[in-house]
Amino acid sequence: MTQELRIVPTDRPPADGKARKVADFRPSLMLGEHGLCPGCGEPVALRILLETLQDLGIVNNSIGVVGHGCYGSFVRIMDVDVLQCLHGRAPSCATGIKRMRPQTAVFTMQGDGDMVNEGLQEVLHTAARGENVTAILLNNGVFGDTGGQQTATTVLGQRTKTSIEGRDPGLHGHPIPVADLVASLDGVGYVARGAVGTAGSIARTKRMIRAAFESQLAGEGFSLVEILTMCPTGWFVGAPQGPDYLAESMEQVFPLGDLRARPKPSGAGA
Amino acid sequence: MTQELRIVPTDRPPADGKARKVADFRPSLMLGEHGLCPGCGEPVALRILLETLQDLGIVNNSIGVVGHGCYGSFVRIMDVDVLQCLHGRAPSCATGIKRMRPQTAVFTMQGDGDMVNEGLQEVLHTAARGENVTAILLNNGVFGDTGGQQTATTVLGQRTKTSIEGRDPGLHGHPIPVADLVASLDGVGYVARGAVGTAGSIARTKRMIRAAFESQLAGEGFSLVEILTMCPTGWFVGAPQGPDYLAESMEQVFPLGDLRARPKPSGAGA
Amino acid sequence: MNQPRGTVVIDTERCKGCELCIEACPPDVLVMSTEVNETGYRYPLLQSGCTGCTACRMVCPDQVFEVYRFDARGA
Amino acid sequence: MNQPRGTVVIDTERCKGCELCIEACPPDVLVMSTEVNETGYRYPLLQSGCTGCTACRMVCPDQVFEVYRFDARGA
Amino acid sequence: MTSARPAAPPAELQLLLIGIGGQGIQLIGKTLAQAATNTGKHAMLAADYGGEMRGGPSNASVVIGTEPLRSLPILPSATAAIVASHKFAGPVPQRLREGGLLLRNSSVVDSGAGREHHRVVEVPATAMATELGAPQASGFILLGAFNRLTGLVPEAELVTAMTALLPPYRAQHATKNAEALSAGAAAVAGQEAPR
Amino acid sequence: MTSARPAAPPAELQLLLIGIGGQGIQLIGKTLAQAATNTGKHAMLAADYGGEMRGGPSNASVVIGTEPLRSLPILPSATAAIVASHKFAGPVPQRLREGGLLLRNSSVVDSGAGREHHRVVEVPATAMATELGAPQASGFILLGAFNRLTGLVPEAELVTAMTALLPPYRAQHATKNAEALSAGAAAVAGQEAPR
Amino acid sequence: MNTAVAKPSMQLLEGATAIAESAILAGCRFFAGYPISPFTPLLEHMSRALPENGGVCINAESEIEGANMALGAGATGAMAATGSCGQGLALMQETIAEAALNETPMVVFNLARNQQDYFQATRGGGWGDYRTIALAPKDIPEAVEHTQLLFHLSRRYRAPTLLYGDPLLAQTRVGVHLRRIEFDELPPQDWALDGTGGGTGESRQIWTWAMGKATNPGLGPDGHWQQVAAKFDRIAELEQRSEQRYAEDADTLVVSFGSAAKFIEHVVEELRAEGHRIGWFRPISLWPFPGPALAGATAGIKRVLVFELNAGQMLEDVRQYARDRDAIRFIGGVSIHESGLSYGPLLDAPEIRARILAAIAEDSTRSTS
Amino acid sequence: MNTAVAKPSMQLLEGATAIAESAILAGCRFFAGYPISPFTPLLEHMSRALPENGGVCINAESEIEGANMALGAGATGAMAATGSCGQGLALMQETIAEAALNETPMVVFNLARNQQDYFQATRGGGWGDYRTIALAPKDIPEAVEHTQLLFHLSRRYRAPTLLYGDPLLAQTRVGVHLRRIEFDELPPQDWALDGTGGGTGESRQIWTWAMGKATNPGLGPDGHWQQVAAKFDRIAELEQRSEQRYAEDADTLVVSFGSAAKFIEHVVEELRAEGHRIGWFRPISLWPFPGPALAGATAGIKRVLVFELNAGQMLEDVRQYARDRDAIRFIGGVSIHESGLSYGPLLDAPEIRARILAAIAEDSTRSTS
Ligand SMILES: Cc1ncc(C[n+]2csc(CCOP(=O)(O)OP(=O)(O)O)c2C)c(N)n1
Ligand SMILES: Cc1ncc(C[n+]2csc(CCOP(=O)(O)OP(=O)(O)O)c2C)c(N)n1
Ligand code: SF4
Ligand code: SF4
Ligand code: SF4
Ligand code: SF4
Ligand code: SF4
Ligand code: SF4
Ligand SMILES: [Mg+2]
Ligand SMILES: [Mg+2]
Repeated sequence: MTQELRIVPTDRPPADGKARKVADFRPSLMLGEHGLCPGCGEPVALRILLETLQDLGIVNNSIGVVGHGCYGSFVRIMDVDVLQCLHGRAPSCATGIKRMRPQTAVFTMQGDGDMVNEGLQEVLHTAARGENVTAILLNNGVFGDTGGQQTATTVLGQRTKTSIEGRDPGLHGHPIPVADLVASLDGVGYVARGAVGTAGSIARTKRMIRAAFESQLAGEGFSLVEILTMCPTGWFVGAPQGPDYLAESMEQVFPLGDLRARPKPSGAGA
Repeated sequence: MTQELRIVPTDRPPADGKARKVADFRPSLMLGEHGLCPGCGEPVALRILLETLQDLGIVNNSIGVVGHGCYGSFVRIMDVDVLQCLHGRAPSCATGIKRMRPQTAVFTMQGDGDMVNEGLQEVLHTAARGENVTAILLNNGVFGDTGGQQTATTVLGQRTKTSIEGRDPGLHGHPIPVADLVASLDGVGYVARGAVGTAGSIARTKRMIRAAFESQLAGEGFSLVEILTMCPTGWFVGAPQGPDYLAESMEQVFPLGDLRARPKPSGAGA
Repeated sequence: MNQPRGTVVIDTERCKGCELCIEACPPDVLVMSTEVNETGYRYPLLQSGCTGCTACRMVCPDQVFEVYRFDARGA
Repeated sequence: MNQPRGTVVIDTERCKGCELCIEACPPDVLVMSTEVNETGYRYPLLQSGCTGCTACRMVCPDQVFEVYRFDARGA
Repeated sequence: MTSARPAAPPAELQLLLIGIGGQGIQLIGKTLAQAATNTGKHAMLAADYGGEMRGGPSNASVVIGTEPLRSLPILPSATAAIVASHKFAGPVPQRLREGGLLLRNSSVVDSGAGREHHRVVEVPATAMATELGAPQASGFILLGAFNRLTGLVPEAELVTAMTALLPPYRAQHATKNAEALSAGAAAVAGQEAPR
Repeated sequence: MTSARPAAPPAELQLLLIGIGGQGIQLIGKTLAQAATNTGKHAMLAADYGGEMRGGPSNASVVIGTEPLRSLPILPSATAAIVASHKFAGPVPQRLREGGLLLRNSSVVDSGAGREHHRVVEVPATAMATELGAPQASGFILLGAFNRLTGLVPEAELVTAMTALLPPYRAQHATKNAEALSAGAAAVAGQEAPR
Repeated sequence: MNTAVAKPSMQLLEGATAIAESAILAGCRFFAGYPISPFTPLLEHMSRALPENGGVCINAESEIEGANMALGAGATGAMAATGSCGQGLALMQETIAEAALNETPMVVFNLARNQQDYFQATRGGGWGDYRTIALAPKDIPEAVEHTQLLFHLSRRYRAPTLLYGDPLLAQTRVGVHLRRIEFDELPPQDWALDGTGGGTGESRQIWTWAMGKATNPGLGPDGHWQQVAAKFDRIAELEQRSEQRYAEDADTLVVSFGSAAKFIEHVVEELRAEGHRIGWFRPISLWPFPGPALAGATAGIKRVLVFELNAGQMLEDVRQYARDRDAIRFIGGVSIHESGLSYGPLLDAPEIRARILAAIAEDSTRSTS
Repeated sequence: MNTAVAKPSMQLLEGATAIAESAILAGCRFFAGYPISPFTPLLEHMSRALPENGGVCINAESEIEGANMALGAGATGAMAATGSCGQGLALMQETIAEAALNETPMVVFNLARNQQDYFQATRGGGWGDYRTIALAPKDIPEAVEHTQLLFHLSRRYRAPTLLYGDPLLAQTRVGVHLRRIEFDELPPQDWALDGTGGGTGESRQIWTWAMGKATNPGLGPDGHWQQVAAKFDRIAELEQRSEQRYAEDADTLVVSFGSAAKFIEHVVEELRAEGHRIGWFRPISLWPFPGPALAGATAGIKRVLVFELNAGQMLEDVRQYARDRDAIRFIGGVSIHESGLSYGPLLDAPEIRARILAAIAEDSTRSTS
């Protein structure tokens, strides 16, 4: 370590009057601490989602629908109207909400277990139905909440508690690129895949979330942002190794970027 | 009509000793009459499926899993070991069967309502799992059995009992090309889309079914043949108009052909 | 083509009158009856000129046709 | 770079010691403490040279950082 | 086993409609019930579908009265029956009360359906419909006849109800059906029950 | 409210383990129960997870006896307790029987946990573990001490059990954990209960 | 198309249509369902009539999706409903339980194929201590009334409620008068999600575990589920509904529900007219089961005959409450149409009459021997 | 890894592991499940141990898929199983009912979070007249035994069977002896699908509606469902299991099941030792409920206390059978851990003891007043 450098005090804001605060600890929509593991990527995704609601000025005109996974506990710290729904069912619940509240921005927050295992049908049907809602997928390739078992997005070779020798395609099948499936459907306004492994990917992912909500506000149909998130606990790696593992395993199988761009302004509309 | 031509007696086989029978009324695996509507395409699909089992010599080494739809009643006339399963669940049941009977050819028979509505998740998961079974989809774009309501494959503009003014993407969403979704997944050996509107397409579709079973027998993973079938009753058209309607509406949205060819012999294997 | 190349047996009682065979017959030698069968459906009648191509049997949903070919003759 | 362009406030009690911030800091001015906080985790310490880029705050899952910039100076 | 002595003799017409799928039994039942309703009567139409398949039995019961109805949706007994096909006409003889009107499609119904103590009227409905060039309309021939025999509703009400009930893609059948109603009525002219 | 007079005084060791997630409470409980089983005793380990989250309470109960066990998986009372953290140690004073052994991690546990009528032993487990260079091993320090105090199993059995229980990706902790067991035992040498 | 504007005169409507129109009159603005016989016509009618009345009907791609759409719609405070027959309701059990436990109002229509879903309706196969107010109308006019009552009760108690119908209710056409029924005022829906709570520090949350927000903790599962259970205890007291006739002076009392009860009523009238000392009792609410009323009605009764078209499900509730358990005889049974889609031959007045007379005769023989 | 080779000595096993190993000893060769607490360790262990024992364990992508995979495997005659906790079982209700009605053997493990799934276990939310043999072991050794018994019964009766466990059974580790239990011989499985029937004219068919083949018609739904109902009536007579103690000379009898019964046993022993005239009764089979045994045990009892960790579900069965209904007092209740995943504070010997003593005291006051 660079122990030779001087340690700067960081227990309070700088006294220097010229200091300008450029970033709060957290957005004001985040009400308190979460209980997730060290190095978990999900709280980062939550933060950029909530910041986006603030940036777009839709804070008090949004309803979230949150599934079951470690992120499920976020309903306690999101200062947004929220329905905590059944495992896998967020897109259907969001449908019911949006149809009754068409002027409100409606989004889901689901994990890979929630969306790609239990609720694969729900997200695909909702997308094809062109439901004008935004889905946020936190994909860490495992059921984090139940202790790290294989999901439908676990990459080949990955060890999980139910693929203890590594995911073997002959026994356990292949991962499903849900965002690509969604992107291929009519009824869809915007689909992208981001990650929260590095500051750069976080910034890019935040723009994707913004584009998804803008797509919804423009009535373009279903939008989805898949976010690859670290789960050091479920991956059996140290927290500091999370981002590298993410880049080397998941990003190889699930490349980042826009999978379905928003329609050109001229062609926009429901 | 060409009434001037002579009517030939057709109530018994020709007495002429040189006459060679080139086609029986039905394959011997078909045990009796079905009760389906005039002009229905499903019995034709059943026939070529059963003929394929005979052609491949796997008649007494096959298990079928049949879903719920008009074709459901085929379990009474198929001389094959059959599980009539719950609506939408055929791929999962087939999985359990195949894993316990890996040497047996296992196939499903499902409608669009069964596979693309109720059981979309099942077929996609089973495909990605690389389950070595063959799925036969009878796609007529409606729930025939319940009287002609809109399914997830109903083409835009089509009138059904639940889209009485025609399927409107704004209200009812877009059709889902399930075979394309399946074809895009790893774990899949063969995917094709055929139809039973004309003698030519029937012959081609029969070759597709054969290829699918050959793929299964070669252990290449999941195989799917989607077959577009006429449902004059559910389409509110006359039986004679069925094939034209099929070609003009469904085939435009669901083009026929191989969607995922079998791996080249060199690259074959589980 | 004065000697038939093929013929069919038509199990008229099974027919449901959908007319798919009429359209499918390449030499266009099938016509619908004016009579109806027991169940009330009109059914196909064969006119001369059948080639034994099996197209009718291929498309018929109700297994009404059995097809024969006269091998010694023609093409 | 003798005058800092930015600085951070570190809420060490919230830190869970994941070290993501360490890796993320472009000028590499964060180091982990040897001490642990109340919950038993080591936490980051800032060395001089912070640019106020907010990268640490961006990657931190536990909202440990508040970031300041000294506008009058530098770049 | 029969409900020999009901609490009060019904002032309700209880009609059994017996046929096979494709004969339009449900539609003529609806037409009659709708026409009765339109004329201020109380009506009930209880369908008994044999699943979703064609060619199976298609039965229905129509009850019509001037007071709120008391009849069950599955009639233990009936005051009248229309038998359009002999194929599934089994229960009719048992269920039809003594003296009840039995209207038979004599083109297809064998003489087994119906007993001496019923008032039997025959109409060759299938043949008449074919003659009319509307084979699908044999049911309306029977309905026209039945209505004339019983004087239930003005014939025009049947036409109105039938026309309204046809789905758009069958609207072209309305004229022939109306003709069938009239033809049926004409076929039994003079056989009306004394009222 | 307490089960004042049990049917028969238990010949069973009933141990409460109290800590917070991340301290390895479950692992030391398993180690003890497994070691007891390996030496032919009857053992039970009842875990009480506070959901799936870290930083919450992590408690466990271990029961060990020479006969088939009669204790409930949720102990109404216990004969001994190990308190690794004060954060959720609430139930201990009520549940621990009079004269019961209370082993406290004096590095973090405040003096509130435990009463006069308990036999209290203190070990600065967190500090000792940090000193050993194995902050994760404080639980094993306590376990080593507890085992020495009670003479339950040979120390080597604890090492064997612990080593077998580590998942592959934590195998590297085995040596330090073993050292911690010894250090804990050494820390209470001479305080063994009279047997 | 029949729309929801109240019409003074009688309309001939299929039961399913009448129920749909009644739902719209009650204020139903969201419906999602999946075809299944004999529920399909309700869905079909909703798909036409709801949009004409400012509502939304979705062709849900499956029952589970439909139920969850209805739950979502209900969570916004809209009057929402779904339905199927018992087979499809089996798939909705998790969702119905969830709605009960997170207190989302919605109405579930079970237009069933027979009476074999009694356990499903009264106990459910969901999870947790939940109940569903389940009404079983005996005919279409009552179904029309129950429909509106169920929307009302669903809102009043913030709980899913259920109509248990059958093919006779769904497919029979009868003349009905449609009108909106007025009920007591409902509690305010301050819990409904409308999106405006965000950023206020008091944003709303609907959550089965009711843990609340960090700044505003909820009861948590223990407290919340106890409270929900207490609510259902309250409903159990307040919402029992039943009907009976001739119990006062009867030797024989026949207990039945739904369409079967209509047949029993008919046969009992016949037998009364013939001089039999017989009466009937009908639970209208299957849950809460009108136990005290049944206990009262069975006091002094010699034989309590239970008639239902299943293997004996309500029978278990009768056993809980009939004054003298030993007096109970089961005269119902499994009886299915050969199509599998409707009742079999047992639902027929002559057959029922015969079973009642046989039960009476058997008893008399026994008591004289 | 613990494999299924019978080991003579005692192994310290987590309950879920012990159950999994016992299943393998019973011959289970197919398992499909989806993680959920506290069922997850059963799945995890199966995923390792089944392949080592020539079986297949699939990480089913959802509960519905898992249940249907098990049904498919069961249809081939293999011993197959699935499981979850009550929440996940809610999703399987349609499938469990289907297996019951099409007579496919399979075992369902409900490693539940609490006792709130009693109705689900005993009535189910499926459709049709079906039942599920449901055993509720009181501890892990009994669960190990029940597991094998359930596979046996499932085969014997061609019906799904259910183990109703809880977090204490799933997550506690105890020393257990694993061994294969031998049962009576089973009937031949001539119904099982093996693919060889094709082309014989006698190909096999598994179908809830049992309509058979055109050349070989089946009973159809009416006949078949009546037959299945009759089978369940038979099972109801033959497979009741219960246990009781001190009922002969007790004033007070406590009825409870599963883990709760283990606590009751403990507390009753204490109270007996203190001179109370108290006993206990435990239904081991929740369905068939051991009604006659309970009727016998409650003869002459002054108070029948029902203790269960729910709002009163088994209570309804006790009400059906206890000799004197008015003697019944409910002393259980909803009690959930703050995590929502396990029992709350009510499942604790001192608390139970207090409730029993309070119920006795209240009654005595009442009877003297
Ligand atoms: C119907 C149902 N099945 C299973 C569960 C258990 N469960 C809760 S969270 C979870 C895992 C979710 O995984 P994922 O969505 O990937 O979220 P993560 O924890 O990885 O963030 C599961 C299986 C449940 N709550 N409901
Ligand atoms: C869970 C469930 N929901 C609904 C049904 C009712 N159902 C039976 S067949 C059918 C339609 C099937 O449509 P499809 O699979 O397209 O077959 P088709 O009749 O068009 O050939 C439906 C919805 C059912 N049997 N089970
Ligand atoms: S288990 Fe994985 S997803 Fe869950 S909190 Fe821990 S790191 Fe995050
Ligand atoms: S409804 Fe359609 S699919 Fe069904 S039998 Fe008739 S034509 Fe065929
Ligand atoms: S066999 Fe060919 S030519 Fe002969 S009738 Fe049939 S379609 Fe026509
Ligand atoms: S295709 Fe078959 S059923 Fe149709 S008209 Fe021709 S012979 Fe008849
Ligand atoms: S703001 Fe940038 S430079 Fe400063 S500590 Fe954070 S990451 Fe490093
Ligand atoms: S990223 Fe946050 S939680 Fe992780 S070590 Fe840095 S400050 Fe601590
Ligand atoms: Mg995940
Ligand atoms: Mg279809």
